[in-house]
Amino acid sequence: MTTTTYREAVHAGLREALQTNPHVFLMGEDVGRYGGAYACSRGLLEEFGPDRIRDTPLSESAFLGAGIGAALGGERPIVEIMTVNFSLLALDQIVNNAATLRHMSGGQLSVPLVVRMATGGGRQLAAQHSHTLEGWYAHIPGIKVLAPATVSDAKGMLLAALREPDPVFIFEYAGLYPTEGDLDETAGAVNITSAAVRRAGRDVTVITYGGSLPKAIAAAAELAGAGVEAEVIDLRVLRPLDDATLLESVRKTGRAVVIDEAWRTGSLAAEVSARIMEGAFSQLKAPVARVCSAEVPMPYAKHLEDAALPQIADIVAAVRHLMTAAGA
Amino acid sequence: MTTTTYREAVHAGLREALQTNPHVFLMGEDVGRYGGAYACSRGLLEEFGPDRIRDTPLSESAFLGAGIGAALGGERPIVEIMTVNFSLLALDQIVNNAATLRHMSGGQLSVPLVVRMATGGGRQLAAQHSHTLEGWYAHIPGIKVLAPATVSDAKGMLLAALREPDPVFIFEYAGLYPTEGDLDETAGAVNITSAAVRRAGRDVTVITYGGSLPKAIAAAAELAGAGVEAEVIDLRVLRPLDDATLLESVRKTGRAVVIDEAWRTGSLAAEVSARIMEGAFSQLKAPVARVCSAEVPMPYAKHLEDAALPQIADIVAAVRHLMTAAGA
Amino acid sequence: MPALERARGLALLQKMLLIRRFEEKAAELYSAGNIRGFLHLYIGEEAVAVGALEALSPDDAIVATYREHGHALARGIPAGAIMAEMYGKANGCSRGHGGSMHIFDVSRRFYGGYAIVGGGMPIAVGLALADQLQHRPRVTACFFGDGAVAEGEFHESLNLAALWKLPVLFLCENNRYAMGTALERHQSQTDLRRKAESYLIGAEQVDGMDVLAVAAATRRAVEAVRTGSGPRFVEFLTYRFRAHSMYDPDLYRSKDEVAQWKRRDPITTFTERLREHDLLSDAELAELERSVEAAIVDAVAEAEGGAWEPVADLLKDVHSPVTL
Amino acid sequence: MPALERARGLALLQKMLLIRRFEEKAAELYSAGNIRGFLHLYIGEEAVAVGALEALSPDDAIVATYREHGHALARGIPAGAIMAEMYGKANGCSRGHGGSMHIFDVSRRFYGGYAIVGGGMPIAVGLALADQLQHRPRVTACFFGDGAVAEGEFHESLNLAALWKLPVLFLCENNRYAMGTALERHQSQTDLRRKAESYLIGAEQVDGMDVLAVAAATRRAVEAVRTGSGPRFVEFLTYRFRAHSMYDPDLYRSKDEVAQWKRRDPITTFTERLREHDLLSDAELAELERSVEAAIVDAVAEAEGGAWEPVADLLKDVHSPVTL
Ligand SMILES: Cc1ncc(C[n+]2csc(CCOP(=O)(O)OP(=O)(O)O)c2C)c(N)n1
Ligand SMILES: Cc1ncc(C[n+]2csc(CCOP(=O)(O)OP(=O)(O)O)c2C)c(N)n1
Ligand SMILES: [Mg+2]
Ligand SMILES: [Mg+2]
Repeated sequence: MTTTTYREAVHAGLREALQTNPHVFLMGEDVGRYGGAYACSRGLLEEFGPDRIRDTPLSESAFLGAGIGAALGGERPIVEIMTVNFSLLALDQIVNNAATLRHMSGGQLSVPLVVRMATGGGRQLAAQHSHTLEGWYAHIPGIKVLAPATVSDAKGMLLAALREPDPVFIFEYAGLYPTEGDLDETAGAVNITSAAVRRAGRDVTVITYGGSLPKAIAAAAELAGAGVEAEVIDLRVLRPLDDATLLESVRKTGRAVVIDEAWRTGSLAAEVSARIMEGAFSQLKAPVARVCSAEVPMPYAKHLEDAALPQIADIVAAVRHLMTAAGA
Repeated sequence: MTTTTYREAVHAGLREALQTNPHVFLMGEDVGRYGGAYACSRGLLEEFGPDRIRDTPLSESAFLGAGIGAALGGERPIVEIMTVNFSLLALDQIVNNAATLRHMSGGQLSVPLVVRMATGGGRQLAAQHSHTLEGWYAHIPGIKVLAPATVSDAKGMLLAALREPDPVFIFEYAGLYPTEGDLDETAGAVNITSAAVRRAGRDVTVITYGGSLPKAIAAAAELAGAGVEAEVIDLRVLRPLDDATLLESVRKTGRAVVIDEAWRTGSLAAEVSARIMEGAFSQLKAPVARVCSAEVPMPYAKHLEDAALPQIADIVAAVRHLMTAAGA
Repeated sequence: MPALERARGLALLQKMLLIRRFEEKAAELYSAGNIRGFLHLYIGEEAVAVGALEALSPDDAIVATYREHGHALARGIPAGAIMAEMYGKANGCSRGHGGSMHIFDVSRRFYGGYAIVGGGMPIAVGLALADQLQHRPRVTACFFGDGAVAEGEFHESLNLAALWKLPVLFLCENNRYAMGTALERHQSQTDLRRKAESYLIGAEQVDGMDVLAVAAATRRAVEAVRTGSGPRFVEFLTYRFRAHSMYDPDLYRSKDEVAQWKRRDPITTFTERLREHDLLSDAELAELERSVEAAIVDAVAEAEGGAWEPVADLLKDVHSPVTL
Repeated sequence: MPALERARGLALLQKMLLIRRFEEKAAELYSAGNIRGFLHLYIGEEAVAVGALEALSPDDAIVATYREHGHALARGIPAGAIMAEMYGKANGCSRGHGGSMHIFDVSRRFYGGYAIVGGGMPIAVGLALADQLQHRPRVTACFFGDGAVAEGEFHESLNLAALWKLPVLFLCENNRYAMGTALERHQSQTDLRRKAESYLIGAEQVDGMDVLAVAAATRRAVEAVRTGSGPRFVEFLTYRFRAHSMYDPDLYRSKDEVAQWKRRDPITTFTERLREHDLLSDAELAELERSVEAAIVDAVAEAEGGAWEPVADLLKDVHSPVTL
């Protein structure tokens, strides 16, 4: 075990993948000479050369689609879309080609493509650069969606994704890149089927993913001080969702709060909430609560952005409310 | 009252808008010489000329964005995206510009833009031409989303949308174009704030929108034969959702089923389900159920497509199950 | 006409005729309700697919559009597998999942029909990138219409292919209309070669109603691409004789214009040329027609006789089987 | 140098200097934490915004990118309103909602900074369409970088503008890099005029380090656009002296290259020219520097003194007030 950053963990995953499989290559805007917008690929161009670390023009649709084509052609591409915000420009390729080619071709094709992108708000980047769209991706049949929230997932999910026969989308929370955690450097791919209980508790289940995990854990610590033991679940895999882990916890606690940095309406939190009701209705002591972002294009000013995003205090308040509520 | 088709109702709405406001113009692929892919604008080019009925190149992003710009410049554009499937190509303009410009400019700008598109499956158009993405649109702050399910809404919602100061997206269900209904030809804009109770009932609330409304009504008729009185609610406005009407009904019936042609995970049905739990938890006799599409790229073959889409029998079965279930 | 071997002439004619008769039958079956969804006929444009595919080798890849029956047949995908696909049967080449717009046959490196205009172009670029990375001397041929030229993906794809010198052959089927929108109403520059040249891609324009001219131009372009010097662009001037799709009332062009183009029917003109040059006898022509008819009959029988995929398998192909 | 009025020379220099000092201060304030988010400096490129905007009239519209402080200042938006915006204050020109990348001032027809590369281009096309429909003799100037040229929206926007002969002025700020990706690595054709010409849009390339050349070329293009003959394209060859943003370690270009370009600093070279031609005295220059410094001090004071928008108003501008 060594202490490393989320950024370094991604870097280590990329490097290991490039070292082990000659068909792996990384392609995206500024992954090479610049070293990656978040420095995740710094030094890789020098080590692996321009054929395998490919700087692209600003053409999200074309290079994402080219990743699909290269995957069809026997390569193992990792496409980096600099941030989720720009992925809208490639969404047609994702929804209509990457996700559908296998089924639409009657099972003839597979698209072994890994797509990475940075996601999330909280850095005062304003309305066009602060999106959380993982929930949209989780809606699309034919792909898998991962959200690493720890350094070991940041590395291990990438390696696991590269073993999947179908497209996998990895959402790296930009605000986590500089954060530190423990990494077993010998560890390779991690499980990409289950959610993880990050903190055990008996009173309430707090469910989240990605950048909100540290907030949920901090909220749980605060609540523990007040005698409320929250079980914190990190979804990890946003598609397909691991219902079993969620339901097991909620059947025990009888209460759940879902934390999601997306706008509330139509968020992934809504899906999780609906599934919990569907699967644990009679054990629910109160309606599942959601702590999401305010429904506003993200403002630049820090106090406004803070007000728009889920905060630790909001999570604590939601749990406290749940603990007293007897239903709406 | 005259009997007319949904298509003719859209046509009548377009014509009335063009006649009444010289700043209204219609722009999109094949809206002019072809007469509209669904013939909704046939004859309008001849009547209003090429300045106001503008055939565009296949450039969804540019002409949607040009609609935004024209709206900023004082015009009243109606942009037609031929079908929702192609709207992915314009989604960046929608999310990052149309929906955000007002807030991001500190309230200086308004984007009085109306965007129409055909939506839905059921016509054997396969994986790339059968999407239901209204739920994604309903996630975006800054816009309104409408889903006409009747001929009077097909006309009246367009006229109402043209009075809104901000972007309004209208999803016309393609399978409804040839269907008939009663239209009060003197009626203008309709209310675009509330859901509508399309059939009163006391036992269960069936909630839907767009192309699934006729199915829900047929299911209700069938259920009535078996002694179950379903209240059928047409959401009509997908953003912002009219919670009050839904909750009033569910508080009465204690049971709800949401019908949505979208893929189940992350569908608008999940949001509706979560909101009902949040707002009527203690009155719920059973978990809110969802009848959605199977999570598969839409297959071409009719029997497979039928199996993938919500059918009347599925709705009936879901309601029957709810009537007996005492919770999960 | 340069020296043309009899066998080659017959083969080209046979392919064009097969496409024509196949689609005439498909139109009939559409009206009868056996085929549903969208059906886009290639009638009038057969020389393009037949000539272009003659110039490619079996190892080369094809990416096509929703108007791809012609390309699929010219590539040698059995008519029965295509017809069964249009019936939605499990013996269809895409197991009935795709229908007319999504024909796939990976064994023949036919990477599909794409129904989002321009959507196949980045895929073609990626296939070519894989070949370049693996040092395979293959070419990826990417068909698209004049309408696709307006899409952002056209621009991005051409730039990427040219920048990275990828072995892509961009084949533009300029039939002068994107649905009902005439070329002059969707392109500021209607000489589409100029577009390709703006990426420094060598471009040629050729008569798409002349199967030999198509084949020759494509061959020149393929050879250039195979040298590793990057993509080439060929524009075929052609015309569709039928409406855009079975839904299209065809209001946007004059009967006269259509009639003019029909005089240049690639099949009748080529037939005449062959006869003029004594490369086709009456008997041969009759035999050709007969064998094509027979192939269509067989194809329909195969489609009719095919099984439906079990509904229980609806979700089977959403993901690939995991083989660790 | 053609006859240059003293007043004009001073005005151009003053504007460039204002931009330079404003951004130097902004960089300082960024390091101090008063400004956050992304900050993209225009230092080195000032001649482009100043020269181009001199050629436009107040009635013309501007659409810019996330690197738009220069354009905003050149347009006459008060430095205080821009600085306050970067502080996130309610007296900022976008009420603190936008920050550095999203400067708006509708009263000056400044339609914003757009942070999705290429995303402003269709908006400019639409503004011009509104003018055409309303028969207003206005021009919409659309700024974008060399990197944006690769985006599909560039292509779609140029085609649409040319096809409909819209009064758009496409102003390409070719600073040779898209973040860390050099022009040769993102464009197959690096002579960007050729791209514009492929839509039949008249194009000119000009030295973007020479404010007078910029102004003259822009003026020619504006005049052409105002005749109603459709869009024009001007490419400015320029260079950013600073890193792409405050996050950029600037590893992708040599110090030498940067130094070479700095010798062509648009402000020092223009200052020298003015002095050579006796159009600028030492006293005038000192006074200019002083007044610019004072303006910056005032701007910072305005930003510091500004109020924060109340959190209670967070959702206020999501929708416009309904006025029926
Ligand atoms: C992105 C997109 N926009 C619109 C459509 C609807 N549509 C289908 S084919 C077509 C015309 C395409 O014209 P062209 O590229 O010239 O091909 P052709 O049909 O003439 O062979 C249109 C507009 C589509 N399928 N995809
Ligand atoms: C669609 C999109 N992709 C990527 C980015 C990230 N990004 C911001 S600026 C930039 C480079 C743009 O270069 P250019 O257009 O030349 O403008 P410059 O910054 O040089 O002024 C990139 C890649 C973005 N903002 N939008
Ligand atoms: Mg065409
Ligand atoms: Mg640049």
